[in-house]
Amino acid sequence: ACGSESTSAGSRGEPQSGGTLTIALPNYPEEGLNPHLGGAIGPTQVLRNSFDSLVAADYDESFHPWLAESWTISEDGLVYEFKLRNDVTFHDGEKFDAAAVKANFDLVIDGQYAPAVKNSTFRTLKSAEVVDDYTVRLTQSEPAADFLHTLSSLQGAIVSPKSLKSGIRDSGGVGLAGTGPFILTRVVPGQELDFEKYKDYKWPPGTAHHQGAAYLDKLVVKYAPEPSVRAGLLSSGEVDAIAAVAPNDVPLFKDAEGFQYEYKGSNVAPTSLYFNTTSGPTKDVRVRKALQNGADVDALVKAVLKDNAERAWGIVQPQSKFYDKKVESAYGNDVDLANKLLDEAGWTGKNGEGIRTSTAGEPLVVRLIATEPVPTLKTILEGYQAQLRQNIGVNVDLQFRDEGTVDKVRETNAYELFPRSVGGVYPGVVLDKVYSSTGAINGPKLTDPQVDGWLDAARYATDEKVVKENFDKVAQYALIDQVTTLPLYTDRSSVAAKSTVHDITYFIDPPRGLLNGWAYNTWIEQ
Amino acid sequence: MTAPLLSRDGDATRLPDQAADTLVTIRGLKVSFDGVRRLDGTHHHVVDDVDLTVTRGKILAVVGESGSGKSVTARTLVGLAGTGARVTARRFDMFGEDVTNYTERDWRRLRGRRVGFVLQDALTSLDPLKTIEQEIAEGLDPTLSKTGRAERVTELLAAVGIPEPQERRRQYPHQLSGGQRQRALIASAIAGDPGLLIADEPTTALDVTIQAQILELIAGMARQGRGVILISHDLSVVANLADEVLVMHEGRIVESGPVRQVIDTPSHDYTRQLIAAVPGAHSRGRRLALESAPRVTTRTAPLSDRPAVVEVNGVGKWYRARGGREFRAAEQVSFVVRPGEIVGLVGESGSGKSTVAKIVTGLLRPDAGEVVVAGTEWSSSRTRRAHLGLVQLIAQDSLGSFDPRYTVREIIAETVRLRIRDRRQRNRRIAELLDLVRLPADTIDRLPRHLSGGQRQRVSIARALGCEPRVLVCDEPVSALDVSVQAQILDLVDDLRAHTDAALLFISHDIGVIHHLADTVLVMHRGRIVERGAAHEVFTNPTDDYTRSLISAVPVL
Amino acid sequence: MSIAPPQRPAEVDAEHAESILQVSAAARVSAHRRFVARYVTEKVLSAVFVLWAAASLSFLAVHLAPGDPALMLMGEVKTPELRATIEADWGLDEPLITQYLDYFGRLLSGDLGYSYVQRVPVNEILFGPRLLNSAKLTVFAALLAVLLAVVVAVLSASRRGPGSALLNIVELTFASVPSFWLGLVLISVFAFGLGWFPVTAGSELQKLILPGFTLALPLAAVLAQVIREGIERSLEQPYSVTALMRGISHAQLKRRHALRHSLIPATTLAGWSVGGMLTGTVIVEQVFGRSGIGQATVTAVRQQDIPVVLGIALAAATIYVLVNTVVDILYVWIDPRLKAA
Amino acid sequence: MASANPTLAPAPGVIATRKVSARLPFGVVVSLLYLAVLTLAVVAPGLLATQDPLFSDVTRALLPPSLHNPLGTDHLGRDVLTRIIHGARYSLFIGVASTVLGVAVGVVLGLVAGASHRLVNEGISRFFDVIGAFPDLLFALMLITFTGPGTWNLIFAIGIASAPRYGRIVRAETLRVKESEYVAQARLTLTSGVRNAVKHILPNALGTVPILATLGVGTAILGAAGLSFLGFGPEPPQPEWGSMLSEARSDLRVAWWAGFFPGLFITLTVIAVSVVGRHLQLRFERRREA
Ligand SMILES: Nc1ncnc2c1ncn2[C@@H]1O[C@H](COP(=O)(O)OP(=O)(O)OP(=O)(O)O)[C@@H](O)[C@H]1O
Ligand SMILES: Nc1ncnc2c1ncn2[C@@H]1O[C@H](COP(=O)(O)OP(=O)(O)OP(=O)(O)O)[C@@H](O)[C@H]1O
Ligand SMILES: [Mg+2]
Ligand SMILES: [Mg+2]
Repeated sequence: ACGSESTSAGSRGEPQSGGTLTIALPNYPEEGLNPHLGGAIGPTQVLRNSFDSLVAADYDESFHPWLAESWTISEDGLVYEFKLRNDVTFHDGEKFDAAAVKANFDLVIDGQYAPAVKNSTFRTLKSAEVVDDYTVRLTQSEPAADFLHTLSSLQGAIVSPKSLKSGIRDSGGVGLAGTGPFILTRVVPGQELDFEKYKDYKWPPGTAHHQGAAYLDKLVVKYAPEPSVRAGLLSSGEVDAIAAVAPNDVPLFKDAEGFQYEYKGSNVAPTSLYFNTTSGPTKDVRVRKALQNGADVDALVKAVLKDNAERAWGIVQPQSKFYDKKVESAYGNDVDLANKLLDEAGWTGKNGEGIRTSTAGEPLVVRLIATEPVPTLKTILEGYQAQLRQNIGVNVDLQFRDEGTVDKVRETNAYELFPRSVGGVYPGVVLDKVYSSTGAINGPKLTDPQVDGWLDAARYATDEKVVKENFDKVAQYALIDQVTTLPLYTDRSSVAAKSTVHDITYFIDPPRGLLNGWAYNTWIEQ
Repeated sequence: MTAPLLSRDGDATRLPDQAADTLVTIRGLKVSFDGVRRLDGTHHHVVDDVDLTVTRGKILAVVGESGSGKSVTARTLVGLAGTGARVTARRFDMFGEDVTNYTERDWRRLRGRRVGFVLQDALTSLDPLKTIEQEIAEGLDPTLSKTGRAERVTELLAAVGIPEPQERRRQYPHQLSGGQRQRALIASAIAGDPGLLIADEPTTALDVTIQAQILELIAGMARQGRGVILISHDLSVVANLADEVLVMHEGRIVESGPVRQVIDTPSHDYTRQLIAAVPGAHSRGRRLALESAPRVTTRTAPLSDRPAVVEVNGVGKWYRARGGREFRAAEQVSFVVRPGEIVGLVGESGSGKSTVAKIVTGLLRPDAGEVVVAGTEWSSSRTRRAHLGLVQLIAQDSLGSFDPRYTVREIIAETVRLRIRDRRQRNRRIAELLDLVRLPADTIDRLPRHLSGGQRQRVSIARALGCEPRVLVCDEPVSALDVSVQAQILDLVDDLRAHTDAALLFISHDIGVIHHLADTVLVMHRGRIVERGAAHEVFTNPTDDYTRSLISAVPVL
Repeated sequence: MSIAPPQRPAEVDAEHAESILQVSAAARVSAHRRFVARYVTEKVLSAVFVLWAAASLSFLAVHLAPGDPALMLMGEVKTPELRATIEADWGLDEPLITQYLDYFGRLLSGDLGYSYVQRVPVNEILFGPRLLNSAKLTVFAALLAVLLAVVVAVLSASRRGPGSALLNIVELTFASVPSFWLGLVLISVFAFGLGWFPVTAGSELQKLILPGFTLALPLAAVLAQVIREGIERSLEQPYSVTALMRGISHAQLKRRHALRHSLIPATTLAGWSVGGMLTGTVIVEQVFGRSGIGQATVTAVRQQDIPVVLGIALAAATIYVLVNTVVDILYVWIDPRLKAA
Repeated sequence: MASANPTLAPAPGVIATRKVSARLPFGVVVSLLYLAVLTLAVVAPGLLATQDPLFSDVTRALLPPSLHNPLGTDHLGRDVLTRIIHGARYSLFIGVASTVLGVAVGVVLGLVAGASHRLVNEGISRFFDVIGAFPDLLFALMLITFTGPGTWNLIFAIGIASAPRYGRIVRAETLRVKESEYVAQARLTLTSGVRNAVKHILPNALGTVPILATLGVGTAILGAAGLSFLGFGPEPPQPEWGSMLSEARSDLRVAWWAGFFPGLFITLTVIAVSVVGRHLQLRFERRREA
């Protein structure tokens, strides 16, 4: 389902070795250069070039061997046993073995090292044991459907235990050794990362297109936060490739002579607008439904975000096997209906600015609290805001606050609308966070035992069909019956490059569609 | 600053060449400025039809009141008449060369090397950021070696009579006294050994004793065979020095000739007026300004009979100087002023005159002694406030003593208000006061900065009279004014005595002014009163050495 | 904005200095030394005071702001473990005065604290290559600005005509254009349009040129105006006319006399310029994707990384105070009259 | 360049044609006209723009300038000209409000410092030094770290950061006026120091404030634009120029108009304000020197 258009990667000629690839990315990994700590998403992903994980995920959410040759999962889903490759050496010459893996996971679940990671991504991991030199056993406290996803992510990367004992453990950087196809050789904080080919590399993931060392001799990653600057850098030939192409810059490269443009959709949950069911006007389901129908989100996403995002319809990703196509166009963009609903809900007046008022004369204002404006989200929200005002006379009070304030606002229930793309790869985890009464990011503020029931049922089901049935019920509830959610769009990661660069889609990481600039498969026509 | 365009008037006929002793020959010089025109749009000639001849070894003096065109004339001689200047002349020869077609480059060759120029503003004519040596060296041959340069500078400084020239040359202008600065300036002007020296008011800002020295220095320059043009607004300054004098008035030369002839038998009204306006021993009891109304009354009763209104008893004031040393600005100062009496206070700059004035007015609290005004202890602010308006001050810088936002009316109202509460009456009184100081009625709603210096001083006097003070302290009220304007103000002050019976403390560094006006004189030197007595007595028969040197330095007509 | 603008002595003071000048040359030299020593000491002490107060202000900002200091210091990701670490690091359970003294102890030993967001000592964020990068940029831009300003001012001073009017408009525009906008325009034209200067490729100097100009142009515009005004004012002074009377040319006059005078008002702007530079880097580094203190600032503010923000603020204040103190001391050299004050 | 005595009134019947007493320089006239139009936009934007600044039609996004949209449309299909006209209110408001805040704080503290005895004077000047030691925008950023973004916080941050600039000048002026001859003279006629302060010191010390404030508005507008660029600007959909400009910058390569015109208006406004401010300053200085 992920749209890959234009010239297909690697179609022209035999891959050639050698050369330096310079790529411009938007944001430098300010959180540091330690793969464990850098967060599940975001700029740290570029470290994928240096760090391998035990397993590799593919777009279809199937898993492939990587540092682990094979693995078994116990019946109860608690014990994972990995058979490791025995020919792997860290960049610093250390041997990769079960002890190294154990050392990594022991550290990760130690609260001191990475409390945030321990409490979220690895919350279910209980212990790691060495079975023999090349066999390691990971035990969980409760079954977690997304554990392999976790292991395949950058946070599951295996770092040389020796370098983990050095002073740069927390901040990362040159010297923190992984097993990846490239070695980080130079760091200019905030500006540039240089990688060199790891000549002895011969353990690519099962998803890779070739074997042995990477094609490129060098990979230079530069950072340019301004989209127009990035576009300029590529057009003027200063860099070979850029990522995160601004929607309006796409025509500069897509189908343009000498350039290519690629994008991949993300498998992370769609960015959605959650309606608070416990505060203000949105307590009324009719108002919520009006808010869901009052804007033509479809047109907005297409016109404004262009190739940068795809309209989202469901509460799970379209790429997911749990996605149900029938949600598409099942709701939304019915302005008449929205107006009728608001009339019914008692918002019949109009004030001087064209905003609906209650019989008591109060204007219909809904507070929308968003974090730090990401350009895409900001644009869509602004467009949504404008449409609601024009179409149905609702004043959306758009506020951008920092993460901490947003948390506080959610705690104090001082909002009606809350946009978020909830992190997590496995849909169950995401839905839990959003809709369960104990969910960490329960934007709609639901406390419906019925919903909790469906979510539990999905969690403990082993049969995928049962899981899907329950997900569908939640979807029906959230989108149609109780109208707690308006899915907006799914992010796409985009890259553009000179046409001499081949296989640039691998800069985008499956299955999340995250940008990581993974250059193992990439080669340059000499 | 572009080089002035010099063009010769059409019908000019060249005079036969004069002797080689003639340095400058100018006939029919006219200067006007682009930005300044008459109301009918024609050029206003700031310098109009001036003839001028400078001879080697002779001093030519140019006198005239402020704005008469003296400086412009002088500056035309070096091609720096000013921005937008238009210069024309029938004849303009310098050092035997016709300069009519001089380019800026030609002029530059002339400046410094053939004509040395000492500018009017002595205190600010040396670059404060350069040492004396750097300044003087600018006029020297640039190829001179460093030591050669230093030697030459030392020589020059010694030649103009600066002590310790070896040391001084490395100092900055602010480290020199006014007189020394003026000398250094002259040294820099003669550095290129010019044949002609032009000194534009070289002594205006200086004390009489120093003035005398500088004038002597300039006379020496002429004796060495240079031609000298000496510009001054004060006839008495040039009287004993110059060979020839030109009197300028509104851009024209109204009289010229050998200096004694002009002073003794002036032929032009303006010259007569100028001479009459010079205050001094000869003018006591006379009007200075010829057009002033005749004296109102003459004093009759002997002053010493009347009780003093101001008693200053052993007053002292000390400041903390640099390095924590104590500096005594005034010490053991005692005197009295009686109603209707004018007490003159003279002394050189820094002798403590203003300090005394401030203490008497109560603006400064003395560190020792006391001031009693009309029986009230005046140094305490409480008693002073109870008798507001008893003492008034006329400052030297009248503009600075006016709130810049106030009109003449508001300024005068400040004091009048103390005596008259009713608004209508007050306005009438203000009009009266304006009339008294002979200010046109239409000045009443103007801002002082739009008035001339003399008019401002009148406003200041009117304000002081507004509350009918019993004591009037005048701190150098005329030192910034032209002689003719000064004459009017002095006449006015003289009238006050008759009109108001106020006690006057009149401060000036100009002995002539004090001699002309005061009944009693106090001579101050380094914070102390070194001599006192009836004015005529003190000035004709000084007992103190300092007083004597002061008086001998005063130029007389 | 300079710290305590130096007092200009009134002209008259010099006259009264006469009696003091009668002392021997040796005494004069030592008096001069003593004056300079006292002046410098005064300036340094006042700088130290300002820095102390600035540091205290930062401390107060954390402790007096509403809310829990530990929560504030954490950044966006808040966990109990982190809280415990912070409480231990900052000694938050101890009395405020102890904390304050500790804080100062750490500052004095050069420790600006720890960034719980980036998990590195603040020092490492500030004083690594970032500082070097920013220093390169600002020093380059400062030199460029001064050079441009002086050349433009000297060449254009006391000239009237269409050229000077145009120049005035150009200067005003540079001084009034938002700097990020200027940066983007410069990039579009010179990097992408004409291809003269690369943004990220090329030698270090090449990379400096565009951001350097972005930072320098607005500053140069203001400086040029101030210097020109100073020159023109100085050209009207009697000493300038006197100098002309010695036969020097106008060009020499401007160079030898007027320029130095114009530096006096221009150096007063040094503080302002430093401030402008420091904030300019925040924006310019963002536009050009240069790493540096400015970029670190924006990131830290976004991430609510208070220790880093405070560290940067303190560092900026220190630089600012240092530069201003140096400038104040330089005044003695530029303007000898100060010694008479 | 003559050392002509400046206090000299010209001879009777002579006028100085070069003195620009009554006539305003051309630049000032143009600036004032521009500011007048801007004021109109602030007071009655509806008179200048007939469209709705918030009306968005995404199908008409990023259209180049045309008859219907003289300055083109932005990324949400809103009319750029209309938004600029309506945005004048926000941009000027931010500029003026933060200046007013800075001036108010600066003037009060500066006056108190100038009028007080040594200790208070020293204390307040040091306070200015300390606040002034943090560069303006950095100090504003620091405040924003604590207060969060938003229009009011922006105004607060910029205002407080600029306060020392005004405070220092007011303090110096107060000291100067306090030492002036006319204040001394007034002591001879006024019954109390308070009266003197009210009648002479205050009005003269504050003479430069309106000028400083005028110049400060430009600086504040630029500061706000900078903060908008960094993402700490006012909240959408306010058509504030700084945020319009910074929003449009990613479209720079395909739709220059969406950002160029807001940028142009910021620049023009800052120029106009500083031209007027400098003219006032010049007149003030000339008056003081005369
Ligand atoms: N550059 C100039 N532009 C316009 N007018 C000028 C210029 N220089 C001098 N003037 C005018 O020319 C007249 C004569 O000036 P000048 O300086 O020669 O007077 P002065 O006799 O030297 O007076 P003072 O005794 O005050 O020095 C004055 O009215 C003055 O205003
Ligand atoms: N506030 C002060 N602090 C320190 N010294 C001062 C102060 N005021 C005056 N002096 C010194 O006291 C001395 C006397 O000053 P004063 O103003 O009374 O002199 P003056 O006779 O009026 O001189 P002038 O003729 O120049 O006006 C001078 O040496 C001056 O430097
Ligand atoms: Mg003159
Ligand atoms: Mg005096």
